[in-house]
Amino acid sequence: MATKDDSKQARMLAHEGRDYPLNTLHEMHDMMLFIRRFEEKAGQLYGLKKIGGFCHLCNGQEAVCVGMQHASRPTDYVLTSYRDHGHVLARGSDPVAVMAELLGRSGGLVKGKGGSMHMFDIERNFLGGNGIVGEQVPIGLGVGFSSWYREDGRVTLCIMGDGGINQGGVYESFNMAALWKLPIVFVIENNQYAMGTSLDRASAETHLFKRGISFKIPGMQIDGMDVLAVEKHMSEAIEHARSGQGPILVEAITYRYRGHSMSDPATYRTREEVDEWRTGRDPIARLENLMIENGLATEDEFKQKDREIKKRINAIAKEAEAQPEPDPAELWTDVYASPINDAYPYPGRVD
Amino acid sequence: MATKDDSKQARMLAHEGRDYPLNTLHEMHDMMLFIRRFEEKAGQLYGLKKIGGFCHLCNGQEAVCVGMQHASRPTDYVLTSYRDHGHVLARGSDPVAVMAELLGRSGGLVKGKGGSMHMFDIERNFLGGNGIVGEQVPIGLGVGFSSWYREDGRVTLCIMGDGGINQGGVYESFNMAALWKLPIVFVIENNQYAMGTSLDRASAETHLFKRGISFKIPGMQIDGMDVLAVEKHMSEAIEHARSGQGPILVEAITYRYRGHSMSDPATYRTREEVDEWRTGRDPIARLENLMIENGLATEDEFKQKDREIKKRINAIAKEAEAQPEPDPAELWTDVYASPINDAYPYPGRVD
Amino acid sequence: MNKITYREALNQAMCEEMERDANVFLMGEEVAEYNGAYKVSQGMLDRFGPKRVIDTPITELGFAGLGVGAAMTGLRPIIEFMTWNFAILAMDQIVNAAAKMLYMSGGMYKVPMVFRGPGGAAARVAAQHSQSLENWMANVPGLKVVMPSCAADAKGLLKSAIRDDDPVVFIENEILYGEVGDVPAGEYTIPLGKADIKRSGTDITLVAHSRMTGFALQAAEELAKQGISAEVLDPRTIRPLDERTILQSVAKTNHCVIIEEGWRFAGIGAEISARIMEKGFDDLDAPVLRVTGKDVPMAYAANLERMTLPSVAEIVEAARACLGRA
Amino acid sequence: MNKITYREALNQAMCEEMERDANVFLMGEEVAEYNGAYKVSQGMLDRFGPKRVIDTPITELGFAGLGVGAAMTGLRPIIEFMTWNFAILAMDQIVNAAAKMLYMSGGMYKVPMVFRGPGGAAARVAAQHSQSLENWMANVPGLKVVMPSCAADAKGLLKSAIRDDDPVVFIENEILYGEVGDVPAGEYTIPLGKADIKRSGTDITLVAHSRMTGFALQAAEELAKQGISAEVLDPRTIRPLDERTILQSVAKTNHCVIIEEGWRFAGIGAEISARIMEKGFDDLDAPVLRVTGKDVPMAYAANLERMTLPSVAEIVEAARACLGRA
Ligand SMILES: Cc1ncc(C[n+]2csc(CCOP(=O)(O)OP(=O)(O)O)c2C)c(N)n1
Ligand SMILES: Cc1ncc(C[n+]2csc(CCOP(=O)(O)OP(=O)(O)O)c2C)c(N)n1
Ligand SMILES: [Mg+2]
Ligand SMILES: [Mg+2]
Repeated sequence: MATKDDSKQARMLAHEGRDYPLNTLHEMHDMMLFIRRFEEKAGQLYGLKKIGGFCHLCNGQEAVCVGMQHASRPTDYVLTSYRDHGHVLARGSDPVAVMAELLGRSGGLVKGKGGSMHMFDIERNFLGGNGIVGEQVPIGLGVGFSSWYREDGRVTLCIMGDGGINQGGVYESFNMAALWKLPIVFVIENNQYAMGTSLDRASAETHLFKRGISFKIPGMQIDGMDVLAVEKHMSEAIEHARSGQGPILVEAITYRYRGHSMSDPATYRTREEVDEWRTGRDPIARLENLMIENGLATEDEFKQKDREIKKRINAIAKEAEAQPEPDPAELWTDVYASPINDAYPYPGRVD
Repeated sequence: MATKDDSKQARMLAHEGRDYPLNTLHEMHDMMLFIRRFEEKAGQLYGLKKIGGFCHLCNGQEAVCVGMQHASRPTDYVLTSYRDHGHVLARGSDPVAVMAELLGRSGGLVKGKGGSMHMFDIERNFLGGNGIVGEQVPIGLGVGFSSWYREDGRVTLCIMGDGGINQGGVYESFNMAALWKLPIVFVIENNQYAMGTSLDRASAETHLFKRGISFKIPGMQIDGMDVLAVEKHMSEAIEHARSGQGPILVEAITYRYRGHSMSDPATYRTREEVDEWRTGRDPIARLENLMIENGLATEDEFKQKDREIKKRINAIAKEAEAQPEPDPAELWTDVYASPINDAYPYPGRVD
Repeated sequence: MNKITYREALNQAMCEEMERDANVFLMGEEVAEYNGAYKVSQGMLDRFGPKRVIDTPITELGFAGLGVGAAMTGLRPIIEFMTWNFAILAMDQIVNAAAKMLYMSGGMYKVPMVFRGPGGAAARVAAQHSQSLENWMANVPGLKVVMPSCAADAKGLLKSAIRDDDPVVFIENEILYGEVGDVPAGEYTIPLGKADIKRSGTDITLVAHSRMTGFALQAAEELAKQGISAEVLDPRTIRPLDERTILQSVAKTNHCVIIEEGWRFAGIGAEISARIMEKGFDDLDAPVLRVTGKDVPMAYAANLERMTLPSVAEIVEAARACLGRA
Repeated sequence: MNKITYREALNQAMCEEMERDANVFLMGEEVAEYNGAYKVSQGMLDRFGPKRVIDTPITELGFAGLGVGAAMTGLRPIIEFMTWNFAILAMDQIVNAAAKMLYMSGGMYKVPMVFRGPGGAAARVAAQHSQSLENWMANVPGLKVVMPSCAADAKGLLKSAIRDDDPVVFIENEILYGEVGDVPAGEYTIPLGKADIKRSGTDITLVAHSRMTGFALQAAEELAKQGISAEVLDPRTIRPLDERTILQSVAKTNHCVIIEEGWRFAGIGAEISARIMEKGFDDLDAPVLRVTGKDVPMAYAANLERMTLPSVAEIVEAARACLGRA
């Protein structure tokens, strides 16, 4: 399957009609593994009560985050829900800043003001990090509208969950996006549960890629546990949107290994079900096996990498933890674009 | 086509596989004509500034109102938007009370508190008269839920416009109705315009009966200018819902002859277009012609009827106009189910 | 008296009312199989079955409207919002439909239902999950607004709310869910619209609802140490507001501080202050002061979050300022 | 000075700003081909073309959110709600997204946009079409709230709102659309956050915004005949509120009545009264009174509608009561 050639640049994997240079495969792998270890660290720090509030990990869903980013351009826009660590890391944001944000530190990606659910990175065209289920969809509509208005050739990747897909605002957005042919790829991360509610208990139509049919939005279902499939089909979808054909809906079938948030024991799923996905379809193991089978890497190499990544993650956590809390003066900044005198701020009591 | 038999009871019209007794045909005809003349009167009274606010007439859409009611049972529930005169009259509400409501009089259907947009009749299971576009759809979902909960065998007819169909709450409702198989017929009165916006300028998918596909709701498109077609297909749809198969979506193609509301000159449509519907497809003329062609009635009979109906309408308007305005004490009633002492009412100023 | 949590008190109220009236049902996200996101409906699916305890898709506008339609046709829905923050999506059904229906229909269609769930800030959940909406809701004629501060009130008030023939906005508090309180053993209800004096005092009146009642009680404790006798008054029902009890207390103490977790501008404190202005002006020895949440969105960082919420120290300080002892 | 209507003033403001900045666009129901449900955008489609003046489907939540996303990526949307009543469906985008975005993103994402349209009651449009939402909106940090009472203010304030880098809630009044006023001839803006004394007086301060400013001016006329000199103060911007100008006026007159069309409970009047309580208590010779819309949904019948709204007579009466001359 792979072209075995020893010169480094030339080593390629031909997979389902696409050629992947070895370094691309490694990049994808390393980012997935990095996200996995990052999330595990976040889970630990939550257990130690260093991270608070709601913290939603994406273990198991790494292929969606990474495949999608590899298919997109840095100038494209991305926005998602509160389950945002993987996406923002895949997008290339500074992991120290992401970790510091989780810890509520001054060097956090958004100064410690947003926390786990509200990652933003304007330099990477990452627009959150939205805590209200489905809210990012009308916003994403507007981001796509911007590109249409300016004709800037960018595509918006607007990500939602299998629970979020039911929100009414999604269909208002589908209709407008289709009507005006806006360059948007709507992505459903179908991890089959919305908190404790399995897909079939919340959705009359469980083939979620069909949810755009009533609005003339074409849909495709893809294997969200296969980073190469995600990369490939997201490339097609992005190309569709970029070419002016209007929006498209991609349903990526995936699975979250952990509970919905750190406080969820996830007793609504069987051990077997989780194991089936975790050991049977894990996106990282899958890519590793493919690379090993094709003689592009060895198990040892991957083990070595994992050790390095874990080390890096520990260093990142340490660096982030060493940061102070935000300056108390930050309480009053960023409420308005420029401070308002006289009438604002109200100190919350009378002096 | 018709079975010509002189004994009155036996006179029937066989039409597209259904038999209509002559008196049923006359009932349908008379109600359509009554609604037409009622709306014209309302338009006049609006012009005289005796009716105020927003007043939405349904001229041209009478077949939808009447056919639907003939297909339903008195125990079934009906709710619609602000364009409600025709529906509430077809439902059998007292026309004097409806006219008094338009005039803001004490004997109005809802005591003069609601006006044109807010007709309610609890005895006829008519639940409004809702002024927020699309709002009746989630409410209708709940009405259908009630029947499911009590297993009372009733069906809910939940009516919306071609503009209202785009509201997000509609799809939230579609999903729940389909998921729980609630006995609801969702009806779209597709009169092809939402105020000044033609269907194709607001909807990516203009075949509105397909708007339920993404939620597994079957749909059908019917000729809303043919009262017999409406009666027939609504009977099928209601039967579908009543039999426990879940919701169904009916798109009735129709046309409003007048502007959106009394203040709309409707310059966004060509004279030709209006004429094509008005003279070419008028539902009243169509039924009259059918009956005449089949020897079931004569033109003179219809002319005579029209004179009588106009007389009745004049008498109704007179009777309604003779009523006083609501008692000023009504200002403070119906805010809560039982009056609240001490804390309420606030008179809006301090005594 | 039994010692139970605020959460259990709410659960008991719902269970008792569902036993009593077959028309009452509970619907919301994760209320059934998950036993409630915050476990308020623990065990209710098992007890009442899937027809009366119903999980919904994440569609707040839709199922709030479902409640309105069900209530109009004779059922008595309890609609749970996982939190009130999400109810912003359902405002149209609450305000334009539920609240106005009886009036708009000339008295024909009652809407006997409860919209309930936790409001205000929980811990470290940041801007979109930390909003107080009681002032918006209390602004609207046709709605009643109830906010219990302890287990006993939670149970008695929720039972009354479920029996009430009007739409009731019932705002709980997530941080209080785990608080244990004494609850009367037998069946009881607490009428809507009655304030409760949680602590008697003579020097100053502290008016506070929901979680802030506890803060006010702590502040009163502290003030007592400083020789100041504070009366702590919990309106319990925000609308209709028991202004008589508030005015009586102020007539006695001649000083008042109002505490609320939510934002200051046109908040509950503003209303109460304006009423005291109108009807208790001559009783005042000093201006009524407000201690409120800071006028900023809620931040995630622990220190900023702490600063955003009213503190016991701020209440004490305001009380002293009001009494001229700052 | 030119004599133009409030409607034309708004139209001019939008046209001038769209000429000035290619990133400004107008979107809403019927704004383009129909020239606006209330003709505020008359001629704008012809002038700016279909890319900058855009009709939407009836999906308030969706296109409000569209505005937020567009603003975050550098455009300056003007989102028209056909009326603010329908904006209740879009509250989540206004409050949870637009208002909180800058804070939540640690200052990264500004949301420079205007949400505009008519608010309050028009004529005979009943309960669901007659709601005042300025108190809900002014409650929310991150939003600015502007409500012009005359043509000149409408133009100058809307231009400032469009140039502002924060989300501005701009609430017009349908009944004022046709009112003619003097508007400066050249280009001008009026800063947000500055109140305006519409009439000077010495005995009592009447604070009123939007349509009620006109009512207050009529009341002042009437009071003048009765020998009472009333100052009429229009905050113009509700948030940030120019409390300094209000306090200065009250310091002079020692009496104040606040008028608002909306409901009383936790309204704008409550906030202003509470602030005068806190910061102007010693200036008061009598309690501040509020004249507000009656605490009921709006009825359709002409007589009930009239009774529901504040009247000039009620303002006069309240002013006399405040002055002890009732
Ligand atoms: C409007 C709204 N309703 C409810 C919630 C609470 N909530 C947070 S996440 C979630 C489940 C979402 O599931 P899904 O869309 O499948 O995304 P996933 O968590 O699986 O990534 C719910 C109900 C919320 N944040 N916003
Ligand atoms: C939520 C909301 N947005 C806007 C309006 C203003 N409005 C009233 S009717 C209407 C058009 C509705 O068109 P359609 O649904 O096709 O019904 P039709 O009037 O044709 O019967 C609009 C935009 C409203 N009442 N509610
Ligand atoms: Mg999911
Ligand atoms: Mg229509």
